[in-house]
Amino acid sequence: MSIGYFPGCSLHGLSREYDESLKAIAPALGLELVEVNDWSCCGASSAHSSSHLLGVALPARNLAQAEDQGIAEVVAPCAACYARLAAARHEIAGDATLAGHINKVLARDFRNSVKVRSILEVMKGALPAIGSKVTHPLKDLKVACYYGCLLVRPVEVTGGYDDPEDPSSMEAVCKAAGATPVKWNRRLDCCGGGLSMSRTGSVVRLGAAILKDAKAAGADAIVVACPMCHSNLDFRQKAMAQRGAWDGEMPILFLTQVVGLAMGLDAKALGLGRHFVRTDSVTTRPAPVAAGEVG
Amino acid sequence: MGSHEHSHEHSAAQPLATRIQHMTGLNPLKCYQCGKCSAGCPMATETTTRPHDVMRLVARDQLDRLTDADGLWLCLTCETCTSRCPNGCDPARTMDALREILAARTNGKNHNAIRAFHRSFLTQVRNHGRLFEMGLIMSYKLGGGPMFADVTTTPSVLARGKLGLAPHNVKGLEEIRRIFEACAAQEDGA
Amino acid sequence: MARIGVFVCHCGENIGRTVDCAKVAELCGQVPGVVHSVDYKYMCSDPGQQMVKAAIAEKGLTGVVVAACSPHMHEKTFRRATAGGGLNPFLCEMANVREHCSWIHEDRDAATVKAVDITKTIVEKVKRNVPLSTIRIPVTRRALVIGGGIAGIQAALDIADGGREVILVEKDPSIGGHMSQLSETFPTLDCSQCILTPRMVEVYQHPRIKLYSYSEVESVEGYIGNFKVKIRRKARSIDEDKCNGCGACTKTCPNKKIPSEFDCGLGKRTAIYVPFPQAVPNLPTIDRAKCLLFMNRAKGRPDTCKKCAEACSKEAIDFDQVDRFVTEDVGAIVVATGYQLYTIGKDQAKPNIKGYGEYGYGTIPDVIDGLQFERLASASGPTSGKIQRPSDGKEPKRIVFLQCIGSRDPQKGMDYCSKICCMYVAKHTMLYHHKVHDGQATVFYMDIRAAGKGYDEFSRRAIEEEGARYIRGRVSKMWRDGDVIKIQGFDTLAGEPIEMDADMVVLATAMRPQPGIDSLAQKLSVSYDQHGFINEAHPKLRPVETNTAGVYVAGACQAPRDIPDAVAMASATASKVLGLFANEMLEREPTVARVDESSCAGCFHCERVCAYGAVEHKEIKDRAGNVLRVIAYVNPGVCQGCGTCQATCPSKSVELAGFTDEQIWSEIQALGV
Amino acid sequence: MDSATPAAAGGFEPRITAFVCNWCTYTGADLAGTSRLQMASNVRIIRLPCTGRIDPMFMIKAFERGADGVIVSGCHPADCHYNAGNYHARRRFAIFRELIQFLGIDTGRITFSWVSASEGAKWRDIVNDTVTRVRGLGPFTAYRKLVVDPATVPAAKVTSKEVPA
Ligand SMILES: Cc1cc2nc3c(=O)[nH]c(=O)nc-3n(C[C@H](O)[C@H](O)[C@H](O)COP(=O)(O)OP(=O)(O)OC[C@H]3O[C@@H](n4cnc5c(N)ncnc54)[C@H](O)[C@@H]3O)c2cc1C
Ligand SMILES: Cc1cc2nc3c(=O)[nH]c(=O)nc-3n(C[C@H](O)[C@H](O)[C@H](O)COP(=O)(O)OP(=O)(O)OC[C@H]3O[C@@H](n4cnc5c(N)ncnc54)[C@H](O)[C@@H]3O)c2cc1C
Ligand code: SF4
Ligand code: SF4
Ligand code: SF4
Ligand code: SF4
Ligand code: SF4
Ligand code: SF4
Ligand code: SF4
Ligand code: SF4
Repeated sequence: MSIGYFPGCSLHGLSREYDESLKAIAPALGLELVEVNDWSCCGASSAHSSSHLLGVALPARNLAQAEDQGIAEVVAPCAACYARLAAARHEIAGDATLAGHINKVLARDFRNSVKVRSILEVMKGALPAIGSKVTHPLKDLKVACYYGCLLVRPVEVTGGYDDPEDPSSMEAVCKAAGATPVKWNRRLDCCGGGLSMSRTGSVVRLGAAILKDAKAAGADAIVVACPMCHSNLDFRQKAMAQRGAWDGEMPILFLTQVVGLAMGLDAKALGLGRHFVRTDSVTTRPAPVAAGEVG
Repeated sequence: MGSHEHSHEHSAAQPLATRIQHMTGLNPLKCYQCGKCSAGCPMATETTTRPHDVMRLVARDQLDRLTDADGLWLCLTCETCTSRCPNGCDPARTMDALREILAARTNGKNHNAIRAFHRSFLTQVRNHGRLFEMGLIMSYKLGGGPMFADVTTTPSVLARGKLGLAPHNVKGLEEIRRIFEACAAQEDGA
Repeated sequence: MARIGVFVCHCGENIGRTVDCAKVAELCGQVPGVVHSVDYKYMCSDPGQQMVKAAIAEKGLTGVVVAACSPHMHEKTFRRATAGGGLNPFLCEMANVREHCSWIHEDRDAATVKAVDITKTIVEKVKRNVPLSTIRIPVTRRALVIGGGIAGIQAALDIADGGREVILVEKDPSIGGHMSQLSETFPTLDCSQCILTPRMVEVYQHPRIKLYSYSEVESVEGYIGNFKVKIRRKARSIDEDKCNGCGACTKTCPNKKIPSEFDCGLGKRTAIYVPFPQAVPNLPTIDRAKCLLFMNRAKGRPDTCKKCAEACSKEAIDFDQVDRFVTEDVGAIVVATGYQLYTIGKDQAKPNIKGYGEYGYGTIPDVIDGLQFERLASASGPTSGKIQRPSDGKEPKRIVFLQCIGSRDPQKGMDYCSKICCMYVAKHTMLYHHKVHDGQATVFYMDIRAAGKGYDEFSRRAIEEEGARYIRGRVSKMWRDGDVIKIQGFDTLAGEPIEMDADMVVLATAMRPQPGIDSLAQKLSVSYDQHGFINEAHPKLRPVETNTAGVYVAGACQAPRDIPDAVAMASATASKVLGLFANEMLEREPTVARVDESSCAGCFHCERVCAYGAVEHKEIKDRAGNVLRVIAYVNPGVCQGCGTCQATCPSKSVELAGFTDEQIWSEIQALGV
Repeated sequence: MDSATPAAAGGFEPRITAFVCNWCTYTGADLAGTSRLQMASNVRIIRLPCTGRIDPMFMIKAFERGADGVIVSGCHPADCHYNAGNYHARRRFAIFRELIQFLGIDTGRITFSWVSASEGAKWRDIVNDTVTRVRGLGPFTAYRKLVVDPATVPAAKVTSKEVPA
């Protein structure tokens, strides 16, 4: 299946391992990723905090690019980009006046025809393919699947591909990769999202609570599907430790990396070396990856 | 009757709730102050104006008091409040609308650090079409943000190949600038 | 030739101020066929009515038009006066020049012109009115009560005590409804069973009440005074005449682990069971879905168990019993099918009801609902009245109640307030504090709605004297951490977030109508609201009648109701039913449809659009008895006079008395230029 | 003419005929009266038991007799006093709409609405809105073309189509 690909700024910057790992597993999942031509920033929370119209117009430009390219649906691996693109599509579809404004602002004839999918939705659709490609099942790996805020809510925007209060798609993907999802309580709590830079204290408080809960539930690693969640939970562990809020080392894996490992892909190819918290505890497990391959 | 009007035109004489309704299509007066939004808000322990307070101040037409409301600027836009509100009030969207109304106001405390961040962010997008993270960090600091607390870690970020040093410009920059201008014109025309 | 009298009323100043009544009388007097046209200050006063009577006699009127208020106000008055004057009352109509004219316009000229128009249309109509006589239909003076909760029980007893026979149909094995599950009841805290069981027994023993338990209404035909009801008596697998209720069978049944409906899943029952000790009738029932023998039969295997039959000395067990049908003729029906609670789980019957994922969708074992708490608190319950939590049987020291779950929540449940939960939560905190002296009850609420005699005092007592801690705010999320339940809420009065640990949580879930209420309502042709509650005919003035004549409603199937409300409604329906039964014959307005037999083509479009099933098939035979044609016949007893058939009939062969095509065409004609 | 609506200072004043059901809209209009809600005086009400009784031919006839606009109003969909009469009416009117367009009547001259017994204010708004709208459309002059023999009008076809098979 060919699907439009909107990497978003983070996947080209802070979280390029997400991009790398997704591209690494895509062929095996039968996904042909067609990057949206000359895509631009979705505006993230800054745009819609400043101007509603801007918050819709920036993502709409990308949808328009995809539309011009003949792309029917687009996947945005970053949860924030996904939320912005999906919200823009949803709002334009429900509001003819807004649609008119957007067409004027973009100065092109935009039909709002491109469907927006989250990475979870796409991976859920590829479950059979994942199952058949797993060669190194992540046996005995206990994972805490972390959804954060924007992957499954609000349903009006997501279209309800998963339950907003009791989701299951990430667990299903991890199970297909042979891992064991733990039952824990903070998988829908916010990691601090956009305040990462401007208010580290909040991010430390929220992130530490998440890490502790996952640890208490016996998780060996937390699985995420969002670059922001990743940096708040991975990069910030050091700051948490400095502030005495957290004293462990919890590897944070992208869902795409989990699937890649189970397919026997090289840890380096999956960008696991780019993480701040070492992932050896996961990658050096005897079952999944042959020894010596860890970079 | 029928579909809600979506309009960016509002007169100052309009009650705030009506203004918000024009902007969001949702009636803030539906809020019955149950507090479920604030109960789940991850920032509720750090703010004094929680989502239900915001809804209350909107209903009471207290735009001035909202100017200083920390909750507006510390909101993580995590949508927890919105997805659990029994009445479909969408406090998160209401706060977006309020930030938009208040963007023009510079007086008051209103959390310059966060506004500075948003400004820097949008400047990056406007100038390059994409986020240039190094540039963001620099301009954010210059723009009034507190010293990047973890500046010591920046080299390690670079070492992991995570930050690009040179900005990457989008080809359709013209269009991006047009979007910004058109949006600004719309706001001004309001 | 028509001789119409027009009487224009001033209604004091009400009409006279904006309408020139004398002018109206004068102009209407010029209309062909009008032989008498006058105005008067108060037409409905005694002298006003006398004017009508006198004019009929003196001028030989063939029709009367009173230009005054709305026909909904005084049509009856003037039709009576017309009859008093010796003219058929249906030759009198009213022209509404008050509500539809003088009260809504200020311009005197325009209002006067309009009043003339209005009166002239009615004059033209009345010219074409024909004498009609009220319809008299016989009344079967027996009543059907559907649902054997407290509402149905009360209605049945009151009607039976009033001297009429009652058929009581209950779908479950026993009557009693939800009240039989309650422990003690607000606002007096008297024991529910103690006040209910005597009434249940009374029903059973009443010579004029016929009880069909474990039965359901299959179909309903007919109309007020003359319903024919088919009742399905579900196979109990017990011969009711032979069984003496000894209970030997239930003791031997090997399948003992079935969650008891009566105990809301907190207790267990056998496959052959009596739902609770005081059940009426006190007869066992085999739950075929759970009985080993029937489970084998369903798989095509030979009968095995039969332990119950072996234990029964009366040979009362009948594995081959089948559903039976009985038909009963009744003149009135009371619907009292009660409520169910919003389910805590994820799966809800209706798509707009979503359940609460943030509270764990009912996966935390120590989160229960109000009825489960009643069972825990009940001396006859699974824990003999000890408050123990389901997961480990421990006594919860910290119990938290969440109000308005599924109520007042348009996003996840119902937008209405369930009305009684504020009261039963207050009651639950008291029962809890009476039983767990070192425990603490906390309530998350939004408002306390305790409007009733002694109600607010009751809820205040729970707080002021019994120490329940009330926190104003909804809870956002709950999760299980070890064996405690974590609660994330907000105290909106103190303005601060709250995280709290609880050992047990009770959700005050919304009251909803019983499942299947819509199909029952359709059988009865009564309307129901978007939630499924039966609609009353008028929210203030006809609260226990429905929009179908002869069908009444009582208790929690009409809206959330507590016991006092349900009983009051039940007694009200009984008085309505007894009032109906006071006469042998029933009078009805003659606004009914009639088929022209010569032109009816027998297409039965009318039958298809009639919501009341009033259209029947009639055979036209020749002398030899051969059927020549089958045409439509409108049963005047059933027809409600909506006229839909007439607008639908392709050959204009059916006509609604009082609203014939000719009459309406002439009204339109009268408005022409 | 005696019954003509007084033209306000030479302006055109439309004549509107309203077909309303007895239980909901008629009562709602009564409530508007009891509440003294002032409204345009151009509307003349013809009371019927139910919108289900309304034959589309009535509306044609009203236009033929010089009405410039028509209002049809009954109970809300789930609220019909007769359970389903308004439902049949609705289906009938959907087809009727096509017919009137075919006859060359601007659909703007016809208002279909639901007014319950408690919606006096809604009735006032419908009256005022319709009068304003029809005033804008000007007098209806095409009615002479409409002079139809009721027997030849395809009312039968129109009505029979909506009957569920
Ligand atoms: C937790 C809780 C605590 C409460 N505490 C109190 C209290 O303290 N004081 C108080 O006043 N009220 C209390 N109530 C309210 C009380 O339960 C109701 O007011 C009362 O039971 C309503 O009676 P009912 O007869 O209308 O309905 P129900 O009790 O529901 O009875 C309806 C009966 O109809 C039967 N039925 C349903 N459908 C059909 C059908 N299609 N055909 C035949 N039979 C049918 C049912 O099986 C049932 O037997 C409480 C309610 C709850 C949930
Ligand atoms: C401000 C206000 C607004 C309201 N609005 C609403 C509303 O919008 N909707 C609603 O449903 N309800 C409303 N109500 C409530 C409504 O007025 C009452 O529910 C209703 O009038 C009660 O009727 P009743 O017959 O019981 O008593 P009453 O109306 O008080 O009638 C009692 C009658 O008994 C007579 N009487 C008294 N003593 C004797 C005696 N010893 N011998 C003979 N006759 C006697 C009195 O003269 C009186 O005529 C309102 C009430 C108030 C105060
Ligand atoms: S959850 Fe909704 S209704 Fe409740 S206080 Fe917040 S905004 Fe208001
Ligand atoms: S969106 Fe903002 S206000 Fe709402 S819960 Fe999240 S942080 Fe709080
Ligand atoms: S008949 Fe009607 S309008 Fe005339 S006085 Fe009586 S109430 Fe008033
Ligand atoms: S069926 Fe037989 S054993 Fe059971 S209660 Fe009746 S008489 Fe007793
Ligand atoms: S046959 Fe056996 S399982 Fe069935 S009811 Fe009788 S004793 Fe119980
Ligand atoms: S009665 Fe009380 S608890 Fe029940 S829905 Fe109403 S306000 Fe909520
Ligand atoms: S619709 Fe008319 S013609 Fe057809 S059966 Fe009914 S009355 Fe007869
Ligand atoms: S008037 Fe209405 S109720 Fe009577 S027969 Fe015709 S469709 Fe049925």
